[in-house]
This record gives sequence, C-alpha cells and structure tokens, in this order.
Amino acid sequence: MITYIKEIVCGVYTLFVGMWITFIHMFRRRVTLNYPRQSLKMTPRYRGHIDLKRDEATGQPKCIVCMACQRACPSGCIKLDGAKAEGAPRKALTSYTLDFTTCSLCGLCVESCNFDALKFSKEYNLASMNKDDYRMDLLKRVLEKK
Amino acid sequence: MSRDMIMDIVRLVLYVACLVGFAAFNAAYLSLLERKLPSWMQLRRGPTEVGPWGLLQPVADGLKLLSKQILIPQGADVLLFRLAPVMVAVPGILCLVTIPFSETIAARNFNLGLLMIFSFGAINVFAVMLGGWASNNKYSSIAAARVVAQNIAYEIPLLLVVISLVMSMHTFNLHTIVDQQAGGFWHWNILALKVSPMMPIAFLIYFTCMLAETNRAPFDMVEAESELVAGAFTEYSGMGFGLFFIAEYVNIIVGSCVGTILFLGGWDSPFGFLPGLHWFLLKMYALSFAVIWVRWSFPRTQFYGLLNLSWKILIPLALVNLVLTAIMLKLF
Amino acid sequence: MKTIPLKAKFNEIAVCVEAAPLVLETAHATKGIDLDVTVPAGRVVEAARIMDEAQFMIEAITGVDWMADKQLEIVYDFTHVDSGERVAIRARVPRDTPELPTISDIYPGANWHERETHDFFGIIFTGHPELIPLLLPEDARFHPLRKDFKA
Amino acid sequence: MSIDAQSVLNETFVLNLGPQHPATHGVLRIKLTMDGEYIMDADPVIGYGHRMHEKMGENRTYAKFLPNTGRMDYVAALFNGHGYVGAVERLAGLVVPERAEYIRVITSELNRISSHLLWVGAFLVDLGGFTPLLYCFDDREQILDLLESVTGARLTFCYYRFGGVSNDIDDDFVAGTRKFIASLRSRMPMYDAFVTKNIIFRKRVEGLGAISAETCRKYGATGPVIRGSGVAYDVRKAEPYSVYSKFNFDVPVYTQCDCMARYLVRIAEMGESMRIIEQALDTLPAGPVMAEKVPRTLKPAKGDCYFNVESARGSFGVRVVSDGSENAYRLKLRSPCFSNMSLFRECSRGMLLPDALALLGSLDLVIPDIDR
Repeated sequence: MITYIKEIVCGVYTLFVGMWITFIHMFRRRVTLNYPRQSLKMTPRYRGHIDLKRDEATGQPKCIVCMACQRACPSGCIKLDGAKAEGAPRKALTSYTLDFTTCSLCGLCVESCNFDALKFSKEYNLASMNKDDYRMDLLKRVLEKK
Repeated sequence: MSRDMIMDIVRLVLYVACLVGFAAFNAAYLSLLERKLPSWMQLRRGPTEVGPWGLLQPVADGLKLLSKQILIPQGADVLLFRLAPVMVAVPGILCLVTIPFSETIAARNFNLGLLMIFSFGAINVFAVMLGGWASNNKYSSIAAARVVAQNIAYEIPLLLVVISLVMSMHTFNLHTIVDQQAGGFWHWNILALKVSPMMPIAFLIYFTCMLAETNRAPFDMVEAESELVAGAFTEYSGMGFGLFFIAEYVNIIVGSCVGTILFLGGWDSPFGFLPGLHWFLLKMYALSFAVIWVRWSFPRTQFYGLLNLSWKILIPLALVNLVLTAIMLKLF
Repeated sequence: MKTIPLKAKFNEIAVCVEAAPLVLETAHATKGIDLDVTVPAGRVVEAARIMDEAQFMIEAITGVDWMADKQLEIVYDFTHVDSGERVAIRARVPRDTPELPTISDIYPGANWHERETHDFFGIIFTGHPELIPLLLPEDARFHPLRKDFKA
Repeated sequence: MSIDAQSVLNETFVLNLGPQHPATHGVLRIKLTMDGEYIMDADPVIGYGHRMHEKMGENRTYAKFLPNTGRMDYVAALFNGHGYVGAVERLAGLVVPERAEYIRVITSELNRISSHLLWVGAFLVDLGGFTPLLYCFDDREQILDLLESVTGARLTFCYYRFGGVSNDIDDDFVAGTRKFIASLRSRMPMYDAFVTKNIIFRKRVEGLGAISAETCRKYGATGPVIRGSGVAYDVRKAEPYSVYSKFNFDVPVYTQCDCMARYLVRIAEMGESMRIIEQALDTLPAGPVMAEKVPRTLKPAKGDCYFNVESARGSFGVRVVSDGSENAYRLKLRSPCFSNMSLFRECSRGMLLPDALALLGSLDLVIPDIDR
C-alpha cells in the first residue's frame, strides 16, 4: 500500500518536473533562425560546389589543365578542356563544367589540385526548377566575377 | 405562439449561432496556440509568416482544408464515413449550450446541464469509432477499437468524481454549482477540503480523465501518430479531417469549461470581487493551456498503461473520494 | 586465448594442403583476424557448431567471386564477445554449382547474411528456410557482385 | 505482455507497416501478422534504399569510394569512414600520424554523441513525445557546427583519408569542443529529469523488449543492444583500434535487457565519449595530420583483411580483398544495423504494436545502413 502510494506520488512529481522543464524553456533564447529572412554565413571550410580560383595578376584562372580533379572525381561530374595557344608557355583553360546534379560535394577534387586552382563556393541556397541551372560553367563564373 | 416563445426561439438561435462562432474561433486559435506554444517550449518560432506573428495562420489552414478534395477510400462505408465528422463536431458545440459563461451569459439554464454535457460528450467516442471503422483502413480500425476501450475506462473515474461533487452540491444545474462556490477561491470546490479532503486530487483525476476523454496526449491512443499513422483520422482529408480537428479543440473547450465550473468556481473571482466573464475565460483558457502544455511535455502512454492507470489508480482514488465525501456529508 | 583449443578442433575438419590443415593463426594487427580456417564447403555446419560451442558471435558472411579460379569463396566471420578475438572460416564452392549447407539453424542471425550472399552471388544455402531476395527486388534473377555482372 | 501464439484463435490479419510509416525512420517495411494488436509475426522487408555500395567499391579506386562511406549510416558517418580507411590502411600497411589518430578519435566521439542525441530524440518521438527531439537537436546542432568547421560538411563528412585526415583542427575547434562538452554536461540533468525519470517513459520502456545476451550473440547484434543485455562487448576495448587504448573510459553495461537498458547505455555512452574527448584534447600531440608518402592511387598488395570499429550502432566491419590493382577486388561492409534488425522478428513476436515499435526504436536503426 505504501509503495503503491509512493509510486503514484513520485510519478506525479516527475510529471510536474517535466512540465516545469518545458515551461522554463518557453523563456529561453530561440535557437532557430527565421530563414529565409535570416541566414547563416558558412564556415570557412564549408564544402559547397567548387569554383575556380583566379590569378589576381592576370585575371585568368589559375588552372593549368592537369586534369587531376577530373580524375579524382568519384561521380565524374567535372569536365574540363584546355588548349595551348601559339607561343603561350602552358595550356590555358577553354572550358570547365561542373555537373552539380551528380556532384556529391566530397571535396576530393579540391584536395587533388596541386596548383591551388580550386576552392569551395560558400553558396548554399541552390534551388532551381530547371536541371540545366546545375550544369555550371565555372570558367564563365570566374571570368565574370569581379 | 406567444410572443415570449418567439423571442425565446430567436434568442436561442442567435445564441447557437454565437456559440458556433465561438467554437470555431476557439478551435482556430487553439490550433494556433497548439503550434505556437510547443514552438516556444521547443526553442522554435512556430508559424510567423501568415499575418503578424502568424496570427492569420488558422485562416490559411482553414482555407487549405476547405480547398482539398474529400477522398473516400475504396471499400469505405460512405454514409458513415461522411457522417462521422459531423457527429463528432456537433455534440461538442451542443455541450456549450448549457455552459454558463457568467451570471447572465448562458444559452439555456438546464437543471440537468451537467448530465447533458456528459451524455453528449459520449457521442464523440461513438463518432470517432464509426469514422475509424468506416474508413476501411487497418490502422483506423485499431484506433476505433482503442477509442472505445479507452473512453469506457475513463468515463468511470470521471463520473465518480463528478458524482461526489453533485452529492455535496445537491444539483446538476451548472449555474447553481457556480453560485454555491461564490466568495473567493477558498470556497471553490478544488479547495473544498471540508467536503472531501481529497478534492485537489479529485481535480487532478478530473483533468486526467478530461485528457483521456478528449483523446489528448499523453492519452492520444486514437491518433498515435508514431504507431497508427493518424489513427482513426488516417483516411480523412480536407474538411472531413478539419471537422475532427475542430471537434478536438471544441472538446477541450468544453472540458475546460466544465472543469472551471465544477472545480474553479466558474465566473467567480478568486478574491471575492468583480466576478464576471473575464474570470471564467481566464480560468478556462488556463485549463486549455495546461492541456496543450501536457501534450508537449510527455511521451504517449502505452495502452495497458492507460487502462492500468484508470483501473488501478484513478478509479480506486475516485471511489475513496466518493466515500470520503459521503462520510463528510453525514458527519457535518 | 580462446582460439588455441579451437585450433585442434578445426584441424580435424579443415581443408589440407600438402597434409597440413589450413588453420592459420594470423596477426590481429595486420589481418584483423586471429584464426583463419579453410574448410570444405560441406563442413561449414560443423565449423559453425564449433564456433557456437565456444560462444562466438556471428559477425558477417562475405562472398568473394574468384572468377579466374571458377570458384566462389564464402567467408564467415565470428567474434568472441569477451576477448574480441576473431575467427574467419572460409569455404569455396565451384562457380557453376554454388551450393553449401546453411548455418542458419545454428546461428539464426546467419539467415539474413545468407540471404544477402545469395542475392549478390547466387550461392544456394541448402536447407535455408526462405532463400528469397532480401536486399534486391523480389523478382531479381541477377547476382550483381559476380564479376561477370556489368552494372 | 506476451501471449501464447497457439492459444488464440486463428483470426489474424496482415498489417503493412511501411515503407512509409512515421515509426520506421526511413523506407523500412515490416509485414506484420497481427491478432488484434498483438503481433504474431513480423517480417521485415528491407532493401528499398539499396544502392549496392559494395559493387561501387569494386568499380572505383580506393580513394573514390571515400564519399560513399558517409552515405550508409549518415547519422554517424565518420565511423563508416573510419572503418573503411582503417581497413585499407591495414591492408596497405600505412602508418597514421598520432595527431591524425587523435583527431579521428575526437571527431568520431563527437559524432557518437550526436548520433546518440538524435537517437534519444527519435526514440521519444516513437514513444509519442516530441519535445525532447528538439532539445536534442539543439545540442546536436552544436556538434554539427563543430564538425562542419573542421570537415566542411554537416552530415556526409568524408573527412578521413588513407593515412590521416583531410584537415587539421585548430584552436577554435578545441575551444569550441570544450565549451560544448561543458554545455552538454550541464544539460544532462535536464534530460535525466525530463526523460529518464519521467514516469510515463519509465512505465513504457522498463521491462519492454527483452533481448537476451544469447540472442544478441546468435544474431550478431552489437553496440548498445548487446551492452544493454549485459555483455560488455565494445570494439574499442575488445580490439583497440586507433589510439583508444590510450584513453581511460568505461564500457557502460546494463543487465536488464530491456529498452530502458539500451536507453541508459546510450546516455551513459555520451558521458564516456565526453570523457574520451576531454582526454584526447588534453593530450593532443602536435605533428602532421597526414602520413607522408601516401601514393596518389593506392595499390595495396594482394590479400585481404578485416577492420572493425565501434560505430554508434555497434560493430561496423570492413573486409577488403585486394588483387593488387587500384580498385578493391571485394569490399564487404558489415553494418551493425543489419544484424540488429535481424533479431526483430524473433523478439517482437507476441508483442503489442506500440511495444514492438518501441523495440524497433530502441534498436537504433538507420535504414540506409541496413540496405547499403
């Protein structure tokens, strides 16, 4: 009988404790952001889709068309091509496309680059109804960006 | 027909219209509270986009539900399937007819008001059971079986507690019940220790049974979204679901009203002055708030736990309370 | 060491190469297993029983397609829950008639592992209660982990 | 609460639980043969999320498989990566710098805490309580922020490399981790009062879903499931990999064999993980985080090896068979959830539907990890 009553009393007490905990949480700081009105800045190492780096001296991409990234990519979503112009010391990039639809954002391409020519974009609000929006011409992006 | 009678009917129709509005408004804004309150408890924001602070969210929800097609599953009993949402929503609103919101605001002052509320409240169970059964869905059928067992188990302690009150107050008339508690919170039934020393516990029993009768968490065996998908309401869409939804909140309102009247002194002011509608609403909404608060604080009980609670704890306690009340009435 | 008494038992049933039974003690640090036993396909049940008596836990069943040898290898991994020692029991079956007895009545957990291996390699575990595709679709008649399956 | 299957009339019906059901946490389908609310037979139908990772492992180079590892058990992705790189390193004989091993331990244990936190929340959702999930997410979010700051991703980390880790941790990470541990420690009493002591929770899970140690052994169930059945089997202790042997920690064991025991094991494990992280942060050695001379395309010598890690869900094993080429000849991924799931059929027999779902929840299943 005593254990029966004790169990009831203890049980009811734990219920009130639980209610107290939810009650005090009502006055805590909200942890969610009012996305999309507020949004977070990505951390420096955030692995977004890749972007070409630009050589600030020449304004051209740093890429030397060694194809290491294309070989490193597990999903085969990087296609690049280069051509050696007359008299140029090395190959220059003529096209660099990233098929973001198959990219798994693993970052192995950036790691494979020995020439510091790739970086991660910090963009993450990438939503589109059109699949073609994700066939990114990175060369165009790097040349257009000022 | 005499002029009085016509006036009476007009008054009643107006009153019922007002009550339907009251019920719909409460259902809408309790559903918003049901989303806002847990979001505060859970460190979230809840709906913010529709209207200032999301205040128009219920309107948007209602419009969405209205615009949805009501799908009738194959093999369902069409008549019962369509009837069940109506059957579940109407009794709740009818219950409100007898509730005296203040000394003067009441649609009908029945002598057997309390009985009427409990008898209409029982239809709710029947409707949910029919809806679950008519859906021709296994989850709904399980829920239909659960709702019956659960409500039978919880009617008993609920009525035992109410009977002990009726014994001490000698009436089923809600108006009289409130009048007898007038004059400060120490006269309220929740603290009527000279009626029965167990009255605060009786109130807890009433509250628990009310949660169970309205199928609210932690006793929401009927909906049990992690087990039965949406239980009895799985196959309902559009306003069919909407009516179940409204009925749930109307039932909360009715339960809170009855709790306020029976235990918290109705429109009576806790300090003995300025009694009125505002006190009634304050107490009623406080109880409704607690109902929602409880839902978001606890996990769901298991079915046998639920029945154990009723048969092993609530019914014995309610019986003890009844006996104590009888003894006290005889002694003093 | 739990594996030392087991070695003698395994010596009796293991496959012999030049009269030496293929019961190898291997270094845990480099191989991840302590005892590497190769038994004839027909005797995996005996081997599993030895493991069961020694209170080992079934870890996994792995198939390997040795197409060049026209053989399929089945590796049963067992772990001892107290000492953490591991025993791998290997058996090979011919690639055209891949059949060996089930151990699912000794280790019920092998049921799923065998079904999975059956899915991927087409190995038939005779006596298995329900050798139907587990991870592959119900009507799958292909065995993707065989080396001649081109994805 | 079990009833004898023979004693009831043969009036059963089949209930199709899933593939989309709130309690199955993914595309798991269970064919239940029910008698009323009692389960007569539960036949899990898996494979809806099957992606044949093992074949992918054979079709691509060792390094190219790395991103796949995070996509099996995505809740605790680092363990899969650890198991895979561990197996390949063992096969190729690569020696990992000590600092890298420490970082692996720290990040893995953070991942373990995050996985357990998610489990606590998800388990409570299975039991019908929603609020603890959000509190757990609040804490878990801090771990994901920390891991994002070092790995660059929040879920599919892809952080470990053959011979080390891809990025070094910085002081901010160390300070952030310490701060997080302090904050989680201060939160634990709240969870204790809010969840563990709650009478409804206790009434529901105590004595529910008994899994005996023998059943665990026969089915190969590992992790918190076997430790909740009174067996102190933890790969970190049984065959210490990485640098776990340097740390002082306990293996929490509860002998009740019920869902509560599995819950308590996970709660206690979070505390142990915090202890490990603190010790690792205190003794973090300096040095490189990547082994020198790791060939760009790895070609381990012929042979095979097995490597096991203690994932958040149990023992995750990888068997790599190499034929000396740049692709694995065979890659076997032994997922803990697969074995843990397989005992559900036996253990759920005769249970009530909500109890069986609580049992299912207590096994901590990540369906893509079962399906691979």
